[in-house]
Amino acid sequence: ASSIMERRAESVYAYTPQVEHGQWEPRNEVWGENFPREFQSYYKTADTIFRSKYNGNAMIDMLEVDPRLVVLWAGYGFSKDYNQGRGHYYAVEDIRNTLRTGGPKNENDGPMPNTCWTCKSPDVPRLMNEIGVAEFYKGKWAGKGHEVVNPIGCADCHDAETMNLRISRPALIEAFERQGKDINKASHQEMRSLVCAQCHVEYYFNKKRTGAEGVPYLTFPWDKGMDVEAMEEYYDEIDFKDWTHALSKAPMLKAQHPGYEVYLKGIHADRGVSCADCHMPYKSEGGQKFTDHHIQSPLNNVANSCQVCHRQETDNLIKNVYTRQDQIIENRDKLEELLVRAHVEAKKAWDLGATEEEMKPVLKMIRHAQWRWDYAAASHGGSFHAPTEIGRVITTGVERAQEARIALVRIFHKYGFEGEVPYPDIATKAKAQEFIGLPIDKLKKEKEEFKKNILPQWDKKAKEREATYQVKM
Amino acid sequence: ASSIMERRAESVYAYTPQVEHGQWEPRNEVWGENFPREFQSYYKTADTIFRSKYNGNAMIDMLEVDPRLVVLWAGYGFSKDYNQGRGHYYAVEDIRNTLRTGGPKNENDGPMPNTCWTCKSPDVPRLMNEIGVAEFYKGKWAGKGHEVVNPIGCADCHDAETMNLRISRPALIEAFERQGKDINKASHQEMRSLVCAQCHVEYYFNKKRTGAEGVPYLTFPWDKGMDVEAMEEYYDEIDFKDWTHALSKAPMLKAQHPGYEVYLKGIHADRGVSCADCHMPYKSEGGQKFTDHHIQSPLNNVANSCQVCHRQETDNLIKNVYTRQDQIIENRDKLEELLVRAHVEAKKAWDLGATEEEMKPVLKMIRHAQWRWDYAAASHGGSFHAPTEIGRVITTGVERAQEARIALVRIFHKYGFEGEVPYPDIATKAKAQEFIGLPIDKLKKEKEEFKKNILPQWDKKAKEREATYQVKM
Amino acid sequence: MVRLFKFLTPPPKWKLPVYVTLGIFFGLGCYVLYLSKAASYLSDAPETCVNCHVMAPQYATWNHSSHREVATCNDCHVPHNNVFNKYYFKAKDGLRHASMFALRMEPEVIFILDEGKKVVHNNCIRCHSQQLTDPKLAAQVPNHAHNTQDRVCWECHREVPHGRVNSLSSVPHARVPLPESPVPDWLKEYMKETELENE
Ligand code: HEC
Ligand code: HEC
Ligand code: HEC
Ligand code: HEC
Ligand code: HEC
Ligand code: HEC
Ligand code: HEC
Ligand code: HEC
Ligand code: HEC
Ligand code: HEC
Ligand code: HEC
Ligand code: HEC
Ligand code: HEC
Ligand code: HEC
Ligand SMILES: [Ca+2]
Ligand SMILES: [Ca+2]
Repeated sequence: ASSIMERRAESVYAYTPQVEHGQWEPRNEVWGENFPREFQSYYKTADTIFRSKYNGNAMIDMLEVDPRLVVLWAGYGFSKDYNQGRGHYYAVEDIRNTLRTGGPKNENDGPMPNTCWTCKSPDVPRLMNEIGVAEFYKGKWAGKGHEVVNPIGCADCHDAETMNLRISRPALIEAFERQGKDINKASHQEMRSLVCAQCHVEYYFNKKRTGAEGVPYLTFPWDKGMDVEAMEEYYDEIDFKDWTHALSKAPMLKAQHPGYEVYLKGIHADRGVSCADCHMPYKSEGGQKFTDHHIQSPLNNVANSCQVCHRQETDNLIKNVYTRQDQIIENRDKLEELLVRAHVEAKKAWDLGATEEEMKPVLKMIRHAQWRWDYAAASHGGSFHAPTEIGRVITTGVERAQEARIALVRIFHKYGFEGEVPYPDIATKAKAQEFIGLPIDKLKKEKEEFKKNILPQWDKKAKEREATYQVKM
Repeated sequence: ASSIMERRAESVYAYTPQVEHGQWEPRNEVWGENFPREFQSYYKTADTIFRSKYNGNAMIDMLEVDPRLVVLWAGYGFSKDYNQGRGHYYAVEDIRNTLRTGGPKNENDGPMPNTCWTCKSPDVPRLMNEIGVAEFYKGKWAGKGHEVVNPIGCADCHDAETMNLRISRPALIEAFERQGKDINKASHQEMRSLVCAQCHVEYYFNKKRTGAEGVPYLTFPWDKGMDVEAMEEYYDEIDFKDWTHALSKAPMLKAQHPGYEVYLKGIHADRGVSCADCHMPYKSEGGQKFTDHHIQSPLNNVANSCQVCHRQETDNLIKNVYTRQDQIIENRDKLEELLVRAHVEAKKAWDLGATEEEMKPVLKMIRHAQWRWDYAAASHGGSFHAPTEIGRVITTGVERAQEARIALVRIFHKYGFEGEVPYPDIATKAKAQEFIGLPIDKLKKEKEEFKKNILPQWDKKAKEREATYQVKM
Repeated sequence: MVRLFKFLTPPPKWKLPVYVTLGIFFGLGCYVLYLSKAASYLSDAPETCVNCHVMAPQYATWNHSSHREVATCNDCHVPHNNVFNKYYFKAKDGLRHASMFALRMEPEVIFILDEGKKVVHNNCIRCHSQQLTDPKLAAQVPNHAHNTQDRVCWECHREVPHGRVNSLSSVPHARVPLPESPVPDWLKEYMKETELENE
C-alpha cells in the first residue's frame, strides 16, 4: 500500500533549486546540483562499454580498423590519429590525447589553432563572453588549454535562468544569418536539433574574414546550400583547400562530421523527428519525466528511443539500421580503395613528369571524389540518418574517382608507362603510416612529453581559477 | 433517413450468384457478373490519363524519353520498341503492337517464342491446363495468338470456387521448389504479393530443361538467392546470355522487371506491407469495403493507399516518392551514359584489332555493369520500393562500367590509339536507332501488315472458340 | 469438509496472533482497494484507467480521437463475447497492471500483449462488421471474413485511436483527469524539510 501511495505522490512532487549560478558557469557538477536526474544521466556518457556493428560508446581506432584512411589523409593531421567519436564526457580528454594536436611545448607551439577548442567545452561560451569571439579563435591551441577544461555540458545547450535550449556559440547563428534565416525564429522542436548543429556539422577555418584577417574563424560553408554539391561549389568558388595531398598533390577538402546536414536529408527530419528524440529520449523515473542526457547510440536504448514510434521488436529495428549501414559501407569501402589507387597513380604520373596543366583536371576530380567520400564517411550515423542521400553521394564519388583514374591512364600512355601501379601494402595502420612516411614514434614521444609537462600545468591553473568562482563545489 | 435505409438495404441484399463458371474461365466479363465492384474497378485499368513524374497510367515511349537505351540494347529486341508498362487491361494489346514481337506472317514466323504470352492473359492457365506446360511454351509466339486474347484478369489470381488467391502458373511454384520452399505454406498476407510475383519478376528462357530440351522454358533465376549478385552469379555459372551486344560484342543479360525481388529488400516488405496494400487498397462503397482492382500507380490514389498508414499530406507523400526517385535516377542516367561510352569504346577496341583474350575481361565487366543498371531501371517503382538497395546496386554498376573503361584505355594504348572515342549523337530515338543501324521503317511496315492480315484472323478464331463455351455472355 | 475446516483452523495458542494478522491483512487489503480506487474498475468509465498516471498517454490520445464519442477503453480492451469473460479478463489484466505499477516495473514504452491484441481486434470487428462483411461477398467467398480480418486492423489504421507515438512521456501537458494526491499538505512540507536536513 505504501508503495502505491509513494508512487502516486511522486507524480506531483515539486522542484526547488539547490544552487543559484551564473549564465556562464562551465562546471556541469554545479548545474547538476539542481538537476540530479539530468546530471546523472549526462555522466553516463563516461561509459565506454557498448559497441554496435559500426559505432557505439567504445573508443574505436579508425586508422587501425581501416588503414586506407591513412593514405587518403596523407599530409594531413588525420593520418596520425583518428578515433570514432565517443561520449561527450571525453571531449576534452580526447582532444588533449589525439596526436593531431601534437605535443606543443609552450603556448605558441603546436600544429593546431585555438579554434579547435570551440566544440569541446562549456568553457568556450564563457571565454568568448569574457574576451570576445575573434580573440578566442586567435592563436595556437596550446594557448588556451588552461582555460578549457570542462567537457561538453549544460552551458553548451542551456540558458541558466530558464533552462531553455540556447545556441551558445556564434558559428551557427552566423551561418543562418548569411543564408538569410533568423535562428531566433526556430521552433522548440527545431531547437532540439539545432543545439546539436552547433557542433555536429561540417566546418572550415576562414582566415579572410573582414575584420578578423589571419584569424582561423570557425565558419560553416552553407551559403549556397547544405548538400554535398552546394558545399563543394562553395569551396571551389573561394578556392579553399584544407591541405595538399602528400602523394597526389591534389588540393584536398576534409569533410568533418556533417551530421546535421545529412540528417536533414532523411525521412526522420522530413517527419519532424529531432536529434534529441532519438539520442535523448524521454525517460520516466517514478512518475517524473525527464530527458535522458546519456547521449549515445540509440541502439543501446532501442526501447525508449525507437519503440516510442515503432512497434517492431528490438532485434528487427537494429537489423534495419545494420542493413542500411551495410548497404552503404560496402560501396564506401570500395570508393576508399579507388581513392587510394587514384592517389598513388597520380603520384606515379608526377614521377613520370606530368605537367601541372595535365594534372590539374585530374586533381580536381580526386578532390571532388574524396570530398564526397568523406561527406559520407565522416557523418557518423549518416548511413542511417539519410541512407538514400548517402547512397547517392557515394555513387557520385565512385564515378569521379574512376574518371580521374581513366584520365591518369591516358597520362601514363603519354609518358610511355605501360604497367599498372601496384596497390600499396597497407594492411595495417603501422604499414600505412610507414608507407606515407609518418614519423609516428616521434609524434608519440612528443605527445607523451606534452602530457607529462604541459597538461598538469593546465589543470593546476584551471583549478586555481575555478576556486575563485562564487559558487563553490 | 431514406438514404440510410437505402444504404442498409444495399448491404443486406440477399445474394444470388449470377453465373456459374468453370475454373479456367478466361473472360473477365463472366467473373464480373458475380463481382461487379471488383470488375468495374478492374476495368479502370483501361484509363491512361494519370502521369506521375516517372510513371503513371499513360503510355510512355521510353526510347524517346531516353535514347541511350537504344544503344544499350543494340542487337536486341528492346532497341526497337519499349514502353513503360501501363494498365493490365492493355496486356494483350501491347504485346501485339510492340515491334519486339515483329510482324510474323504465319504461325511459325517471328522473332519471339510462345513463352512471351505467359504473363499476359488468363487464357494462359486455361491453355496450360488443356495442352500441358511444356507444350504451351513450345513454338513461335504467332502460334498461339488466336488462343490468348483476354487481358490479365480474374483467373490469373483467383480460384473460381473459393475466390481465394491462387498461383495460376508454374514458374513461381517451380522457383520456390528449387529454393526448397513450399509456396502452399505462404500466408494469406504473403499471397497478396505472391500473386503479383507470378509476373513482376526477373525471368529467362531455359532451353536446357531436362525433359523439355529446346523449349524456351520460363524460369526464375533465384536458385542462389534473389538479390542482384546472386542472380548474376547464377547466370554466370550456367554461362547464360540473352544476346550479344551489337557494338561491344559483350555477352549481355537483360533484366526484366524484378519488381518482387526489389520490393523484398525494402522497408515496406520488412514491415509486412504487401503489393496489394498499396496497389489494391480497400475502398468503401455502399458501406462496404472491397478491394480496389484498379491496379495502378498509388500516387493516383494516395488517400486510400498511403494515408491509411501515413498521416502526412498528399503532397508530402508524393514528394517523398519523387525525392527517392530523383536520388536514384540522377545516377542511373549517369550510369547509362558510361555504359554507352563503354560499348562504343569496346567497339573501337575491336576495330583497332584487340584480341578475344584481351577483350574478355572487359566484356565481362560491361555485362555485369549493365546487368546492375538494368536491374535498377527495369524494376518500375523500385526506386521507391527499396531505394537503399537500388542506390547500392547503381553504385556497383558505376564502379564496374568505369573499370571496364579504364581497361579499354589500356587496350587503346597498346594499339596506339591516342584520342578519345567521341560520344555518339543519340539525341533522339530516331538518331539512336539510326546509329545502331536499325531498319525501323521496315519493322514498322511488317508490323502494319501483321496487324492488317493476321490479327483479324486471331480474333475471329478466338470468338468462334469462346462461342462454344457453356457460359454465354 | 469438516476436516478441511479443521485443518485451516489454527491451533488454539496461535489463534489470537493469526486472527490479528488476518485482520490486518484484510484491513490493508481494503485500504489498497480503496486507494487504488478498485471499485471504479467495475465501471466502464475511461477515467478509471487513468487512476494510474501511466495510462495518461492512452487516455489523452483516445480523448482526441474519433472514437472518444463512441468507444470507451473497455469497449476495446475487454472481451465482449460474454459477461463472465469480461470480468475475468478485467480482473486478470487489472491485477497485472497494478502489481507492475506498484513494483515500478512499467517500461517507458508499453506494448499491448498478444492476448490483449486479440481482444481489441475482435472488438474492432464487433463494431465494424457492417463495413467489413458484405453478406453477398461472404456467401460467395468462403474466406471472406478471414481475408478481411486476419491482420490486426491497426496494421493499416495505425493512428486508431492512440496515434503512433507511444511513451509514458508522449503527452506531458495533456489535460488528463489524474487522481488527486493522496499525500496531505503537511506531509509534503515535512518531507521537504527532512530532505533539506539530509543535505
Ligand atoms: C564545429 C565543431 C567542431 C570543431 C571546430 C572541431 N571539432 Fe572536434 N569534434 C566535433 C564533433 C561533433 C566530434 C564528434 C564526431 C563524431 O564522432 O561524430 C568531434 C570529435 C573530435 C575528436 C574525437 C574523435 C577523434 O577524431 O579522435 C577529437 C580528438 C577532435 N574532435 C579534435 C578536434 C580538433 C583537433 C579540432 C581542430 C582542428 C576540432 N576537433 C575542431 C566538433 C568539432
Ligand atoms: C559543444 C559541441 C557539441 C554539442 C553541442 C553536441 N555535441 Fe555531440 N559530440 C561532440 C564531440 C566533440 C563529440 C566527440 C567526443 C569525443 O569522442 O571525445 C561528440 C560525440 C557525440 C556522440 C557519440 C557518442 C558515443 O557514445 O559514441 C553522439 C551520439 C552525439 N555527440 C550526439 C549529440 C547530440 C544528439 C547533440 C545535441 C542534443 C550533441 N551531440 C551536441 C560535440 C558536441
Ligand atoms: C548536448 C546538449 C545538451 C547538454 C550538454 C545538456 N542538455 Fe539538458 N537538455 C537538452 C535537450 C535537447 C533537452 C530537451 C529540451 C526540451 O525538449 O525542451 C534538455 C532538457 C533539460 C532539462 C529540462 C527537463 C528535462 O529533463 O527535459 C533540464 C533540467 C536539463 N536539460 C538540464 C541539464 C543539465 C543539468 C546538464 C548538464 C549536466 C544538461 N542539461 C546538459 C540538451 C542538453
Ligand atoms: C519520434 C518518432 C520516431 C523515432 C524516435 C524514430 N522513428 Fe523511425 N520513423 C519515424 C517516422 C515518422 C518514419 C517515416 C515513415 C512513417 O511515416 O512511418 C520513420 C521511418 C523509419 C524507417 C524507414 C526509413 C528507412 O530508412 O527505410 C526505419 C528503418 C526507422 N524509422 C527506424 C528507426 C530506428 C531504428 C529508430 C531508433 C534509432 C527510429 N526509427 C526512431 C518516426 C520515428
Ligand atoms: C531517427 C533516429 C535518429 C535521429 C533523428 C538522429 N539520429 Fe543519430 N543515430 C541514430 C542511429 C540509429 C545511429 C547509429 C548508431 C550505431 O550505429 O550504433 C546514430 C548515430 C549517430 C552518431 C554516431 C554515434 C556513435 O555511436 O558514435 C552521432 C554522432 C549522431 N547519430 C548524431 C546525431 C545528430 C547530431 C542528429 C541530429 C542532427 C541525429 N544524430 C539524429 C539515430 C538517430
Ligand atoms: C514473367 C512474366 C513475363 C514474361 C515471361 C514476359 N513478360 Fe512482358 N511484361 C511483364 C510485366 C510484369 C510487364 C510490366 C513491366 C512494367 O512496366 O513494370 C510486362 C510488360 C510488357 C509489355 C508492355 C511494356 C513494353 O515493354 O512496351 C510488352 C510489350 C511485353 N511485356 C512483351 C513481352 C514479350 C515480347 C515477352 C517475351 C519475350 C514478354 N513480354 C514476356 C511480364 C512478363
Ligand atoms: C499475369 C501477369 C501479371 C500479374 C499476375 C500481375 N501483373 Fe501487373 N502487369 C503485368 C503486365 C504484363 C503489365 C504491363 C501491361 C502493359 O503495359 O501492357 C503490368 C502492369 C502493372 C502496373 C502498371 C500499371 C500502370 O498503370 O502503369 C502495375 C502498377 C502492376 N502491374 C501491378 C501489379 C500488382 C500489384 C499485381 C498483383 C496484385 C500484379 N501487377 C499482377 C503483368 C501482371
Ligand atoms: C493481379 C491480381 C488480381 C486480379 C487480376 C484480380 N484480382 Fe481479385 N483480388 C486480388 C487481391 C490481391 C485481392 C485481395 C484478396 C485478399 O486480401 O484476400 C482480391 C480480392 C477479390 C475479391 C474478394 C473481395 C474483395 O474485394 O476483397 C473478389 C470478389 C475479387 N477479387 C474478384 C475479382 C474479379 C471479378 C476479377 C476480374 C475482374 C479479379 N478479382 C481480378 C487480386 C486480383
Ligand atoms: C499498410 C501500411 C502502409 C502503407 C499502405 C504505406 N506505408 Fe509507407 N511505411 C509503412 C511502414 C510500416 C513504414 C516503416 C517505418 C515505420 O515503421 O513507420 C513505412 C515507411 C515509409 C517511408 C520511409 C521509408 C523510406 O524510403 O525512407 C516512406 C517515405 C513511406 N513509407 C511512404 C509511403 C507512401 C508514399 C505510400 C503509398 C504509396 C506508403 N508509404 C504506403 C507503412 C505503410
Ligand atoms: C508501400 C507501397 C508500395 C508497395 C508495398 C508496392 N508498391 Fe509498387 N509502387 C509504389 C509507388 C509509390 C510507386 C511509384 C509510382 C509512380 O512513380 O507513379 C510504385 C510503382 C510501381 C510500378 C510502376 C507503376 C507505373 O505507374 O507504371 C509497378 C509495376 C509496381 N509498383 C509494382 C509493385 C509490385 C509488383 C509490388 C509488390 C511486389 C509493389 N509494387 C509493392 C508503392 C508500392
Ligand atoms: C494500477 C495502475 C493501472 C490502472 C488503473 C490501469 N493500468 Fe493499464 N497498465 C498499467 C501498467 C503498469 C502497464 C504496463 C504493464 C506491461 O508493460 O505489461 C499497463 C499496461 C496496459 C496495457 C498493455 C498491456 C496489456 O495488458 O496488453 C493495456 C492494453 C492497458 N494497460 C489498458 C488499461 C485499461 C483499459 C485500463 C482501465 C480499465 C487500465 N489499463 C488501467 C497500469 C494500470
Ligand atoms: C477504438 C479502440 C480503442 C479504445 C477506445 C482504446 N484503445 Fe487502447 N489500444 C487500442 C489498440 C488498437 C491498441 C494497440 C496499439 C498498437 O499496438 O499500436 C491499444 C493499446 C493500448 C495500450 C498499450 C500501449 C500500446 O500502445 O500498445 C494501452 C495502455 C491502452 N491501449 C490503454 C487504453 C486506455 C486507457 C483507453 C481509454 C482511455 C483506451 N486504451 C481506449 C484500441 C483502443
Ligand atoms: C464500440 C464500438 C467501436 C469499437 C470497439 C471500434 N470502433 Fe471504430 N468506429 C466506431 C464508430 C461508431 C465510428 C464512427 C465515428 C465517427 O463517425 O466519428 C468509428 C470510426 C472508425 C474509423 C473511421 C474514423 C477514423 O478515425 O479514421 C476507423 C478507421 C475505425 N473506426 C477503426 C477502428 C479500429 C481499427 C478499431 C479497433 C482498434 C475500432 N474502430 C474499434 C465504433 C467502434
Ligand atoms: C490492408 C489494410 C487494411 C486493414 C488490415 C484494415 N483496413 Fe480498414 N480500411 C483500409 C482502407 C484503405 C480504408 C479506406 C477505404 C475508403 O476510404 O474508401 C479502410 C476503411 C475502413 C473503415 C471506414 C473508415 C471511413 O472513414 O469510412 C473502417 C471502419 C475500417 N476500415 C475498419 C477496419 C477494421 C475494423 C479492420 C480490422 C478488421 C480493418 N479496417 C483492417 C485498409 C485496411
Ligand atoms: Ca561512438
Ligand atoms: Ca505505367
